[in-house]
Amino acid sequence: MMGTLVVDILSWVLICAGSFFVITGAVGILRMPDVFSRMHAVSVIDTAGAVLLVLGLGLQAGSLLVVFKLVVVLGLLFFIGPVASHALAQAALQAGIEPKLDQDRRGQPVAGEMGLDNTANKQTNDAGTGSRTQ
Amino acid sequence: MRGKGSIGYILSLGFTLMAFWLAMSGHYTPFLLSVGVGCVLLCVWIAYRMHVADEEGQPIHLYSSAPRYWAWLWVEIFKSAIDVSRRIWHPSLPISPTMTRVRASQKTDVGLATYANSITLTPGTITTGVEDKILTVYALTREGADDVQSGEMDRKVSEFEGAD
Amino acid sequence: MDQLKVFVTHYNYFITIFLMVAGLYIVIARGNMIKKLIGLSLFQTSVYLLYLSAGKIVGGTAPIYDPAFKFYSNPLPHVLILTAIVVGVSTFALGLALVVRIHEAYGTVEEDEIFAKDDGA
Amino acid sequence: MMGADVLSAVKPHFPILVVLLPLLGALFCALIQRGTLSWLLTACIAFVLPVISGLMLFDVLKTGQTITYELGNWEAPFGIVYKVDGLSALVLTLITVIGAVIMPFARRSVAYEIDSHLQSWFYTMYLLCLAGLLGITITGDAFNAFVFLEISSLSTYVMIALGKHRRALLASYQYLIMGTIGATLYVVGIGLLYVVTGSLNFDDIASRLGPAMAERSGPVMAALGFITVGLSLKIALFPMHVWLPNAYAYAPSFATVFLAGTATKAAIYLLVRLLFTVFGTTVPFESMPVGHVLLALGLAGMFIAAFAAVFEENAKRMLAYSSVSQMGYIVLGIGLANVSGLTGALAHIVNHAVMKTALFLALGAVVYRIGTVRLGDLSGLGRKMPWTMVAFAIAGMGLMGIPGTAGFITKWYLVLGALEKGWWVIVFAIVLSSLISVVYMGRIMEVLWFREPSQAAEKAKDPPMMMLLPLWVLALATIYLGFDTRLSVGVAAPVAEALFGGIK
Amino acid sequence: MFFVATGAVLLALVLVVYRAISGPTVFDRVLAANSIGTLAILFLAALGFLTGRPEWLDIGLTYGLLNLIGTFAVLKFFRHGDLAFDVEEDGTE
Amino acid sequence: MNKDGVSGAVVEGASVQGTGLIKGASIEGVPVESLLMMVLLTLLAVITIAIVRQRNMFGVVMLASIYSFLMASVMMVLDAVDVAMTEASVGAGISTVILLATLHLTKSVEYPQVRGVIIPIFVSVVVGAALIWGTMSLPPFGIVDAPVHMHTAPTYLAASRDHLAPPNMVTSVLADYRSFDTLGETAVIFTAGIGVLMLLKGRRRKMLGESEGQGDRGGEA
Amino acid sequence: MTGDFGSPAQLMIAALLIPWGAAVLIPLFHRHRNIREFVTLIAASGQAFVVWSLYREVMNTPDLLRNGELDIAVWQVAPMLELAFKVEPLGLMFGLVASSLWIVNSIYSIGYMRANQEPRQTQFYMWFAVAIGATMGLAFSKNLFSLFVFYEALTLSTYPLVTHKGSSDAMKAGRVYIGLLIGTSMVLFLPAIIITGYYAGALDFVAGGILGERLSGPALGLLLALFIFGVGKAALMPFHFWLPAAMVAPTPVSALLHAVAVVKAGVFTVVKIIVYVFGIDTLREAGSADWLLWASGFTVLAASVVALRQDNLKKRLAYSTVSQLSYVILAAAILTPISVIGAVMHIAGHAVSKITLFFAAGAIYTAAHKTKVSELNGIGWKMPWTMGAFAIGALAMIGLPPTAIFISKWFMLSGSFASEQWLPVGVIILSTMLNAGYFLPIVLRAFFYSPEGVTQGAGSVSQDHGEAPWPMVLALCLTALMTIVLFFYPVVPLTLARMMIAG
Amino acid sequence: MKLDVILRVGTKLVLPFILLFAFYVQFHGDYGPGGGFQAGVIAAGMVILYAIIFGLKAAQRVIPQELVQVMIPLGVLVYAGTGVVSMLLGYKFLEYTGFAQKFLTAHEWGILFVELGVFITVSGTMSAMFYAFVGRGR
Ligand code: NA
Ligand code: NA
Repeated sequence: MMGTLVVDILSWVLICAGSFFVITGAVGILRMPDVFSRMHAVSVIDTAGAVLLVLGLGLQAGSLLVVFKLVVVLGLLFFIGPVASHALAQAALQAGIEPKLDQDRRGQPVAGEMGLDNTANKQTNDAGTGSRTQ
Repeated sequence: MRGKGSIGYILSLGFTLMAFWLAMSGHYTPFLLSVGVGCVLLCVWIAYRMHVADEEGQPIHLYSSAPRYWAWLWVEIFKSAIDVSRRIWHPSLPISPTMTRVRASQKTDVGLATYANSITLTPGTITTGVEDKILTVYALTREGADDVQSGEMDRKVSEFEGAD
Repeated sequence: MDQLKVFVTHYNYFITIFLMVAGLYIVIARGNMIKKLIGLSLFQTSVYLLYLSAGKIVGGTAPIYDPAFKFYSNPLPHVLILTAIVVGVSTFALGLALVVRIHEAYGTVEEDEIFAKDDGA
Repeated sequence: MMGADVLSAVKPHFPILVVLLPLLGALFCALIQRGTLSWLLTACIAFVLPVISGLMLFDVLKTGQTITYELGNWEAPFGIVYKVDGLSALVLTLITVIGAVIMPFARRSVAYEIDSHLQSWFYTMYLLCLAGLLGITITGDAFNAFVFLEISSLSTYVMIALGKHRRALLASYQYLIMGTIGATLYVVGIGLLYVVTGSLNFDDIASRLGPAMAERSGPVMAALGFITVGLSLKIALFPMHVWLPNAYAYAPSFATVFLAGTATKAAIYLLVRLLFTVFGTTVPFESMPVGHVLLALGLAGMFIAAFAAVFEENAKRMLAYSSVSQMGYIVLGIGLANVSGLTGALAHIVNHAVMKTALFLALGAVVYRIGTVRLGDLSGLGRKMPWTMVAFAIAGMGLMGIPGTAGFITKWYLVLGALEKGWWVIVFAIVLSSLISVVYMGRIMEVLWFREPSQAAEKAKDPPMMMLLPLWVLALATIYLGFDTRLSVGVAAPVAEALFGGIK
Repeated sequence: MFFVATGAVLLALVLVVYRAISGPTVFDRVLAANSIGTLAILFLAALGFLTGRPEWLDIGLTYGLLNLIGTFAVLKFFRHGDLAFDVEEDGTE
Repeated sequence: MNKDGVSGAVVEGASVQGTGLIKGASIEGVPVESLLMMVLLTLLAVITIAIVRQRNMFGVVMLASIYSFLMASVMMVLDAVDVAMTEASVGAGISTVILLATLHLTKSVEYPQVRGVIIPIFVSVVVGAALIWGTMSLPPFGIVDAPVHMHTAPTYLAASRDHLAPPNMVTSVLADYRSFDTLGETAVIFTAGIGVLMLLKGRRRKMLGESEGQGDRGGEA
Repeated sequence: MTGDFGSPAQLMIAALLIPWGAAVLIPLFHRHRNIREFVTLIAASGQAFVVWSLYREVMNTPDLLRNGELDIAVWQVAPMLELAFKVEPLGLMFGLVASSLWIVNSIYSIGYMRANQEPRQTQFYMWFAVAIGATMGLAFSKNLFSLFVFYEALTLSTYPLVTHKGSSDAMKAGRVYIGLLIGTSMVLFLPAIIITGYYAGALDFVAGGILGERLSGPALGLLLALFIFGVGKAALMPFHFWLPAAMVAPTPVSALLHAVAVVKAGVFTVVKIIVYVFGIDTLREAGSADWLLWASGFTVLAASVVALRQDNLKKRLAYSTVSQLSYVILAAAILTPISVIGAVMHIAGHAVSKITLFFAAGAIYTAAHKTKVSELNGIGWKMPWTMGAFAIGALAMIGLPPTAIFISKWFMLSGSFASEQWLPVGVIILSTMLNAGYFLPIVLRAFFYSPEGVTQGAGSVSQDHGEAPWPMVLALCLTALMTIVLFFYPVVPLTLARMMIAG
Repeated sequence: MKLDVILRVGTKLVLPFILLFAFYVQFHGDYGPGGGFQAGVIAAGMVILYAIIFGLKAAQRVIPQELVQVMIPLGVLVYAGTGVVSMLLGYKFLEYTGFAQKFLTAHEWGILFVELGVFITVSGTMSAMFYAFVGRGR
């Protein structure tokens, strides 16, 4: 009895949190200024929203079969999410759409394996007009 | 790179597939079990023909170090998710989109893919391109870009990849 | 209140009709042959809704027997619509193949341009 | 002894075999991939089918009882049931006979017009179309009819698209659009009927329609409307005929030959089946003005399409427009809503199929010889291809409705039907439109027979025996059916009476 | 609680559909389509629990898989136009 | 098959409808299922309008794929699980892929604004009006004692319940009771498959009428 | 009972089949024109012989027509639609005329076609045989359906003959010909038949008619109008213009149209319908045929007036035919037994006399290449036989003794007087004067005018041409002779006409 | 780098599972949603995905054109053949009762066969269509 109550409460929490992230992501998709920034909102749904929601549901599943299927669904979402975002971003860039950037650091030397001198990068704030080397 | 996989990869694939079948099925009659075995064999054979049963398709060497890496990644993801959510709901939408490039230190393609996907999975950053181990990353905020450039994730992935 | 009830209980049918009309409108009003085929698909899709709505029992469940459930929606419309979907996609694919060939033969898929090239035949 | 045993074992399966054989044939043709071999297989099947359907027709007429076949042995409203009564046996026999008669023509015509690597598949499509049309005709299930309608339609689109001229593609596309709309409207109608009766079986719907109509007449009437309009599209009833002329004109000759005689007929059959068996004449002809609408559209089609035929320069298109016009007769007969009219309509299904197939066969032979059917190129062909063209002339006279040919019989019954109603205007309309058919057929005859051979026709000669044979069989049948009407009116009249008797 | 989940997903769906319609670029629509795919999967999962038959998650999997194929097709379409583009065949990349 | 017995059993419970699975869930007397569906249907209609208005073909493809997802969700709400699976796989998968391939082959991305709208709207409105007239007196959505549920469905249910057929009634109806329909359906796919191969396989050949002076009637057969 | 050459029924079957047999045989001898024409002649002679034998049988045993022995039902096509034949007096008379003239016309054709080197002669003879076959079927039809079948067959088989020349003029004429004949028959005749079938319940020809009281006066009149105008071959105005148009055809064809078969089939059908479908008594009592007197009277006079103005000889003859045909209709419309006898007589008389005139016109064309009346000055002396025969024909047209038409006009007038109908009397008198007005000048020109444009003396003129080839002259003399014989010996048509009236 | 590493690695991981999932859908149609058609589409989806990522030629090496072409009629043949066999067993067309002693078992076998037929045709057709569309013009 106690166990189910705890599980129920946990489910409620997870589902509410998941719902929050899902709606947040959707709002983000609406509010963000361009397609690239919207992708970030999408990933909120794909990751946090989906995971929490599915976990919440999984606690109520009652059978291992359903739990496993939920896991598979989650795995699939995890797989699709980044690949699709990556694909989309690439496609958009390919089609000549440029993100509205606050800062473009692509023209700068690539940070090496040690990942240093990000302070230097902060100084050059050329707002996306930097020449692209390709 | 696309050579046919060794027997180990094939066995691994077969077992994974069989497990998948058993977990999905829910009906364990002799008939469905034998059908399952048959189907798995067929899948393995086709996978073999497709050259997908190799170290890329079946990264068995990574299975041991995966849990630790994933646990770390989860925390990252949630931290970022909360950050991005905060910005979404903030009335002034405080974002500062930034494009940057980082070098990946992974040795294999699987490792590289893991790194790139981990970046993308984390809300607030997206890998938009991979060229000769240099990833182009698009971040929602400058801070996000800084985080990527700090190279922590790169190290974690390399550890994950390199752990035997 | 009664009218609201009729509205609610027939909402499916209204949407069905809307989809059908919209599909038909695309077919008639658009000259792009691909778009026409999409309109045709919409038109067909509306039928799915008509059948499935009729087969649904509110409070019922999917027609897969389980001793825990008593009310099942009617499986027959589902079967019919499976067939209809198959027919739809077959027609669609064939139509697109035709469009590809038409493009090869006429250099365009705009009906008006094609008619112009063929002096109205 | 053995033969009799086999026959008695096979006989109960006749209804399914009619559809199954062409379907299996199509599968094997798709696997064989050899044109001539496929033709042989197709021909064998095509010649078995009329035997089967003929035996069924004979049985039905002799015993006066319907043959039923429960597929999967599931009884009527639960499963799909095949049902052969006089009407379906008549149309089945017609389609199978046409399908068989034209087979000798197919080999060379297809070999000439279709790329060699596609020929086997072409026969696949032909057999599928045949199976589809037969399936429509034999089934007792409204939705099953839709499925087979689509089989026949899709294969038809493909066959049309294989014409050599690029307009064939366009024609196919247009037919695809209109045909799909028609089929979908039909499905909507069937769906509405299903919603109010809970059944898909023709007879079962009919028996449950009364109470349903009393409770909710709106859906029933809407269903009637949608089914009628939907099938009218497939029938190519004016003004929903626009797909037909190009489709017939630019399809490969063999496809045109086959379609002209059979495709619209199966759709007509379905319309008759629904209007009379399912809706039971009261709803369509008394509660709703379906009869009048059909009458009006039939009349309009008879005239407008015939006029279009008069001014047509492409012989195939001319005949295609003529088909639209002739469909008008059939629909008019249905719209008259009496036994004579329906008898005329049903008889014309047979008669028109015979005559139009013969005409298109002749044009197919022309294509085979000179590669064109432009009216200007046909000049003087009568003397260059006398055997072809005499047969053409005979069938053409049938189309005009000259007494002594099949076409006259139809008009006789249609006019009687109109007289029974006291509709004099329609009497004269029928008569006047036959006059227009005289004009356009006369035009083409004049070109064929009374002009000097054109450049294209200069070297033409009669096609090989194999191609002439079907043509002459049908041309003679045109005359034969003008005198011996046991096969047309003899079957159609009792069928029409039964269809009307069903409600009294 | 399942209703909350379903409702939330539905609300999100409404918002994303708005994005799908308003665009403005085709990529916004692709993005929206992708999200709708994800949301549809979540919706199915929640709905399954709501109606007491959670075991039909297979459908969600089907959604996911075909959505993936669709997305890849879109990517390929934009990168090369040709869906069957093969590097080894063309060697232009 | 004793159909009456079974249908009686179902009708008996007619009074308890709405208390089935979503326990007591209804808002202002509208069951939750209906509510969900109305939202989804409205979205469907909105997407449809967008498809009508969209002139960029690629956008249309994406909207069509969204449409499929929504439609599949509606189907789920309508308890048509098999259909939903099919619609998702066909609508979002195969159709999209083939459409994209066609777009590539025809280079058709943006099409011009064309044609008058009076006749299309007229035709559409007539069809719509006829349908509305026809459907107004249809049985209300979702009731248990509609004719559809009284006639054949109870038999199918009884067979599954009595272990004469597999639990999935859709499967038993599809592949057993009406398996002949499904054979026909398979034949339709077969037809379309061979048809597409006939049209597209092999090299492109020049057709009659393609030469210079297009529109000439020379050589037509 | 069996005659010398078979039973009457066998004779009847032979009469129906011989022409078709010829039509099959003729093309087989495509390359041997002598054999081909021999076949034609043999068939024509055989045909005439058979029909005359039949006549003899009928005369020997008049009951033959009533006992059903000459009543062959070939095939029941559908209820009411039966392909059936029956010999009755009117049909027998028409059969006699057509088969007899086939011989003469064949002889003439041989001369004409060879002399003018016409193309496609095999086709000509074949279609001619088919036309005769159709005519025989029409003559012996037992009911309206059979009659209509052969009526249309006749139209179709004569179309290739009318357009024989293949020139654009011929094609145009052919179009008018077939358009008008098929058109009227389809639009008016056929509906009339169907209406008759619908009201009478049968289509058989029965003495006294089959319609009886089933239709009221005006309706009866309307139906009669459908029939009369529907039978376009009777050339009642305004559906007459196919006849002048068809003049482009070779002369033997014109002869066929005007004398042997086509127009005769028209008036034959009209008489048959009036007598056997409506019934004279029924029509008279209902008063439904009064309009027909006016219509036919108008045609008689109007066509004569038009004929007066024609310079082209064949055109003038054509309009004369239009006028003469309406005599037959007029006679029938008087609706007395005696006038109907006149109608029957007129069919026979006009046949032989008009064929004479056409033969003569063809002979002139062949020998002198002249087509216009104004060119005929003095031709009588170069072609005495031809122009002599022409003169006899002209006399017949005017209705003077000793020619057959005198007798028919006499019967017509008697009928009008007896029933006190003065309109036909006036028409007949006036038209006789008009006839004289356009035929006598030709005869006068031929014999009494001197040739124009020829400066040499009368003696030298005769050198440029003489008579046409002998078969043609033979034929036209024979027909001229018949014209006179029918005056002195009208017993055959007369007997048959009386038998018809007697029922 | 010839292929985008992210796509390639991801696809390799997921391909065998797609196919197995298709088989799962195929053989569990009696108990849940799915059946020959859905499974066929998913299986074809695998082929399409492979072709999209690795190119048409690679796909046709694994699943040859000839194979899919034969599968199109073959599936219908299996389906219709089931009916023919039932006829030969003395039952009506597509009456499965003769396939086993028990009614349910017999019909389950029948359903299995016909669904298999559907799967073969659908997967063959969808793959063949994809090949045909993307192979056009090359
Ligand atoms: Na991300
Ligand atoms: Na299933």
